[in-house]
Amino acid sequence: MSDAAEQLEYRAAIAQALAEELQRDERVIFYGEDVAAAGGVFKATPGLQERFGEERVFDTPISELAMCGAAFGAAVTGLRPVVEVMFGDFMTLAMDALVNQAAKWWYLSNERTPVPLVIRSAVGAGGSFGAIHSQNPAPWFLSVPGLKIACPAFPADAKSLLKAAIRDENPVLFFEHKRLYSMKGAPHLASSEDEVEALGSARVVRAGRDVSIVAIQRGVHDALAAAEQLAADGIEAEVLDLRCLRPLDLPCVLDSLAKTNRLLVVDEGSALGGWGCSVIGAVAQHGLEHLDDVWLLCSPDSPVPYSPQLERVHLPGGDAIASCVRERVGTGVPTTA
Amino acid sequence: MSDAAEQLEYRAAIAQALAEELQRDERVIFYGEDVAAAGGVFKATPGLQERFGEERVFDTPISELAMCGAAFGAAVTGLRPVVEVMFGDFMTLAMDALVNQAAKWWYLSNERTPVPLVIRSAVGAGGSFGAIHSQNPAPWFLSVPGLKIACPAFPADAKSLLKAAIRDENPVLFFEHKRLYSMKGAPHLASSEDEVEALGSARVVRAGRDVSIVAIQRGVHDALAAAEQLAADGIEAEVLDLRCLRPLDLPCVLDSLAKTNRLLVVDEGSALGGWGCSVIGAVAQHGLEHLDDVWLLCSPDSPVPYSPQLERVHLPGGDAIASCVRERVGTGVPTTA
Amino acid sequence: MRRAEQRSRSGSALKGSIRSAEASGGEPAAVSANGHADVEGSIARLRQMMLIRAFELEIQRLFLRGEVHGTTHLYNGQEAVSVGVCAALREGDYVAATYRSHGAALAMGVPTEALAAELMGRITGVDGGRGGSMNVIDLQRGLVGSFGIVGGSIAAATGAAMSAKRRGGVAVAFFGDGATNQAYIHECLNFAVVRGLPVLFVCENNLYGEFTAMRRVTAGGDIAARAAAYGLPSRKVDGNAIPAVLEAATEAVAHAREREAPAFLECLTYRQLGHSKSDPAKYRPEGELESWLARDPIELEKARLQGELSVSTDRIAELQADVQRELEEAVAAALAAPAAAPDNDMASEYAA
Amino acid sequence: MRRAEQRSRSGSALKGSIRSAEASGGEPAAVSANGHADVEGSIARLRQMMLIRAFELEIQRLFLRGEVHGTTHLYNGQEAVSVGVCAALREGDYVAATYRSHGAALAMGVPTEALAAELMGRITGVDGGRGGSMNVIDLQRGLVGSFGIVGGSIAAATGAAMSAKRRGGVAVAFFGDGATNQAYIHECLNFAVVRGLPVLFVCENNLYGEFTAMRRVTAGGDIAARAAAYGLPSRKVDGNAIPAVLEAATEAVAHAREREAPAFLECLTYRQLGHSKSDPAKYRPEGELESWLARDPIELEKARLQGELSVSTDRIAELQADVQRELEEAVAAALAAPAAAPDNDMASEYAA
Ligand SMILES: Cc1ncc(C[n+]2csc(CCOP(=O)(O)OP(=O)(O)O)c2C)c(N)n1
Ligand SMILES: Cc1ncc(C[n+]2csc(CCOP(=O)(O)OP(=O)(O)O)c2C)c(N)n1
Ligand SMILES: [Mg+2]
Ligand SMILES: [Mg+2]
Repeated sequence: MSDAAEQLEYRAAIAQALAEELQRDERVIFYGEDVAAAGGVFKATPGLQERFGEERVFDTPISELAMCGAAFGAAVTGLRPVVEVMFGDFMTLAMDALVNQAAKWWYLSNERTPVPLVIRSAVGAGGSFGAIHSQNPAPWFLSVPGLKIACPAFPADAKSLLKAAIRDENPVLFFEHKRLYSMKGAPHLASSEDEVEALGSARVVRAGRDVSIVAIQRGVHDALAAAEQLAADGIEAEVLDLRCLRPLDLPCVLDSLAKTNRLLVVDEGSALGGWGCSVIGAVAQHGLEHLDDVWLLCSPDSPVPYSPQLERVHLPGGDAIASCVRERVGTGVPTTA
Repeated sequence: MSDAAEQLEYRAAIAQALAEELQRDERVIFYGEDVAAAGGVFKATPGLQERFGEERVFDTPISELAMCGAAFGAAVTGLRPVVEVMFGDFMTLAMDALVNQAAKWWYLSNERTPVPLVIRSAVGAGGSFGAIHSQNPAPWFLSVPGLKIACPAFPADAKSLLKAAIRDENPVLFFEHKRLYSMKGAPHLASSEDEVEALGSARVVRAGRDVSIVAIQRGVHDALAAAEQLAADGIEAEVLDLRCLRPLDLPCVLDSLAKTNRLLVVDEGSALGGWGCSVIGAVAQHGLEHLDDVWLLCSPDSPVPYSPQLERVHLPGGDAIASCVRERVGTGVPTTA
Repeated sequence: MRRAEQRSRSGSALKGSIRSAEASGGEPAAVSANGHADVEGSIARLRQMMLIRAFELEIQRLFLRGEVHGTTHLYNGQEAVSVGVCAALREGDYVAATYRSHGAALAMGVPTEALAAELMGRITGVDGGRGGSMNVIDLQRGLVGSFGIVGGSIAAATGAAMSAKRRGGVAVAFFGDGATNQAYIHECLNFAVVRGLPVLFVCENNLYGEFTAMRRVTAGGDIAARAAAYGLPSRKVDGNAIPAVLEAATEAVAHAREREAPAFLECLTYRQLGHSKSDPAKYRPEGELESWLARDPIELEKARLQGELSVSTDRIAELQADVQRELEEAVAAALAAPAAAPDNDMASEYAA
Repeated sequence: MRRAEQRSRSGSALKGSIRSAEASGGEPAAVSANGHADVEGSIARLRQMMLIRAFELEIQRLFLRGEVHGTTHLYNGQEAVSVGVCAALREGDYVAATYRSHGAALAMGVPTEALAAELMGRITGVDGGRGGSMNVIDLQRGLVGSFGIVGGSIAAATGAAMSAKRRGGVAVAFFGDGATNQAYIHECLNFAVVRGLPVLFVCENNLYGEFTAMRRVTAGGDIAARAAAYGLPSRKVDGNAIPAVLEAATEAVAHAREREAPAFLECLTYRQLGHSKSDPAKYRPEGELESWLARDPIELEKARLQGELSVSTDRIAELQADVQRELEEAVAAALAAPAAAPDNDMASEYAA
């Protein structure tokens, strides 16, 4: 890792990716509620309007459906819109444009009309924003063919995956976790500065032999923290950052499992129908022979509570990860392969 | 089974359930687009407006968001609204009211305010209605705590589960498969005419020892047809009708698996993030020891095609079920328990 | 290969898109530059309306013969709207239509054969048989798509106008009276005004949304007035009189193109058939259909051409025969084409 | 038990809901039946506004002290709207509010302590600490809820009006200028008119939606006029003058109740602070804040009471002291209460 001076903040990674792609391609436009003049409520997009002008970077009325529906219309006619839907919870209002239009046109046009658009949205819990400002909308969209879903955990990935999303010919939902905006990290993980990660590849962020922990976004950092604790107990956890949920990099997960034979998925959402449950379902179908044990650490079946005390217990964190691994794997017991 | 004269048509089951509950409870109201004067585009609700008056049964403007949002507001203040959203595909437009309001209020009100509402919707493919009139919206909602999702496969269940849904204190999404409306069957499966099935219990519709086939809606009938074929080959398939997706009757599935050790899930939707994938994920977490084999028969990763030739191949049907079971289980080979 | 064969756009000067830049090479106008009535243009537009009508009647027959599937929403009686509006457009402009879109598709130049083949699920269909009647898409000809979701066309056109604006183009959204009570129209009218987008919102008020009379579900009752409150030019025109539609559309399109701003047009018309193939439309008050049939847009225009513009009866009969020939050839070719088949349909989920 | 203790509604005659049926036992009126000014009612409403203001200032302090979490959207400057409107309501009527809802909650009678405790995540919070500032719900007091989704309050009130209609009640939706560009308002205005629902749509036009000036994103620029196009009574009032708000709301509520039909009220007001706790509101033009502070609704009403209604300075000072006492007691009690804790939070997913 590079020293502090070179560190990239997650929100700056977003801004850089947008700036570079706006610069690179005239067809890219960016809009949303309070993203332009104010630079976004999470301060992830300052200065873009000044730099690229108000025809290409602009503030909109509070009209999520029109914003995303218009993005679809713009995308099929030659622009490459990037839209910010301020909180992931508000994606409910734009769902029709994304599911019934954006995701369908490539197929329905007999593969003649690509739909290059990106919807950026701040997701996830942990800041006492309450039940309607803390959800992860990924499960609502996970089953929809034609969509891609990216969910970077590191600043470098935030940048390279957002650039990849903007260059992608398909509708991409790009989910930024609120508790990551202020995180700093290495400015790139890819081999060259210019490189743009393909959407749909997971990454092993920590190697281990005893258990595979699969996570996204904030959960990756919690898993890494837990892995540190576990290492002290002699348990070597392998931590996988999926980075994208659709397409899902199942081979990467299966490779890890072939080694560890134990799978823990950490999902901030609830159990049934979540992305974590789906990943386990996919693994069971395609890697049952590798599975000695599998479990999901997730939230209880309720909305996210406001009170910080309740929310802390509601969410799976590093300690909970470490303790459930200890319980299932045993302390310092070598794996039976 | 009773003779033809006593058979209940699926669409009549819907009408009867609505009529009986409207009769039973003044607080029940029913509305939707063209449901009242015209009796619904699927002719499932004729005569209700004449019988219960236009204050309780009425046609609405084409306003799915207002319809469902108003149902929420009515439910928390004492009414028991039943709303028809004509096609499940249009649920995208109403998602906010259901996910961010209806599903949240019981918890957020500190369990003081129940939300007794039902959204009925016609779902599923198979009639060349094209990509935007053929989806099953269940996966979009499956992960949302606080919602219930019912999906009856038989006329008797359509009636008893709809009555249960209307009496339920929670928001229930009630999905009727288009290819079932004209199906006839026994008028009740429950023990007494008056009985109303609790939401959340699955049913073994055919006993078998070699493989468990889990399905919903139209898929149950396809699975039953396949089971007949398989029986001729000496394979005894157990067929489970989940009847509800949330809450999910996992114990019923695990009981069956304890016997058969092989699980096939038949899902009309696509693989990743579908309800079928989630059921497999849940089974893997809670019944890994029972699983010798598990697979999903579903649709390819594309929207539903219009052309009847393409659609026929797109959807999993009875033959595909039978042949994949033959392939995985072998012909006439006794199970290894 | 699964892609629909790219069809030639040549052939009869009258065939294909009704857009004036193609039909006559000049500016769109009901009245030509020198102030004289644009007789040839009027004839081309009449022919287009006749073709749409004949197409719909043929589709009805093909449905009964089991060659068209699912459902269809026919356009009989509304032909003057899409033909009149599309005649005001240029190459490079966009149209987004509803599930009742055969008229708009033909007016935008989707070949008759490719449209018929699509509805018959043939591999030669404009979308390879994947879309069907409710999902006809042909961006190459400016048809952003047909939208199965009521209101979907509105946002699509709003977005297409963002693209078109860069190139001096405009986008048109067609939608029904029923769609004016739904989310899309409100957010998009506001968005288009605020963003200065060259989009023409065309409401085809055919008095019904499915089986429900427009006046029963439309608060205020005046769709054009509701639109005007957003501060954009909004007009009501006789949607059965193609000269009126063309004139209003030409004005609105010019406004959109030159001012980079939206306009609204409510076209009063009538759906002569039921909502979809399964609807006998028994809910209509007695005499209503008859009074509208007496104002059939094609008959009105024929009468005008024969009267005001002195076009001969023979010329009109010729047109009808020509249309019938085109249609028969198109349908025969579509019928002869192979059904869309999974072998030819190696769908890839994503565009590369 | 996890349920919030049911609080007594007795106590000071002036405490709790501002609804007239409770405050004075009579009909809501700015002017009493005999034509004389309703001095005691005015004083009760002034007190309510003062309480809301003091509450918000205290919440700001508590936020800085780390006792209130996440974010808050304060109501300073808009007090006359919710107090004036709620004063026109009766027991059994409903209110649905936004995330900027402390004013509406207090005006509907949510106890100050229960509201403070909710914001501090205490077990004694009106929703046990589960909801927080953006999700205050108290159906027992007619508060359908606070809605974190812009526009959500509108549909909720529309639905509540379906219930209320059966019992001669009405429902009020509060929402901002920004919400008028979004789906809910359009569909619900239409729905309420078509269905004849007794709902009062109250737009609090405070000139900004977050950091964006209303005029930059609102096509046509006239919110009340946009509503009027749906064919319902629509008025604009000075939202900083509580007598004006009360008068207009009383008229609109009477219309809704008696005619079983909706009405629209645009209250012109101003958000004196930033959008939420993290917004310094630097985007406001110079002098704007000052000019609105000069029309502060509480100061205006104090002046009116002291002038027109000859209320003494002492009486007003007493009110202020009384409010301060109530608030301090409430906050002290809330602070003393235990934090919501998972032990007490055995959530069951479903209502039985
Ligand atoms: C969002 C949505 N709701 C409902 C429908 C079902 N539906 C199809 S057409 C139609 C009526 C539309 O009426 P209108 O907008 O007047 O258009 P018209 O059919 O008269 O051309 C309805 C309700 C739909 N397709 N989409
Ligand atoms: C659907 C939705 N979009 C965006 C937001 C984020 N947001 C919260 S408040 C707000 C501004 C609302 O402005 P206005 O309606 O004028 O109400 P005010 O805050 O001025 O009271 C926005 C955009 C939201 N909560 N919900
Ligand atoms: Mg219509
Ligand atoms: Mg505002």
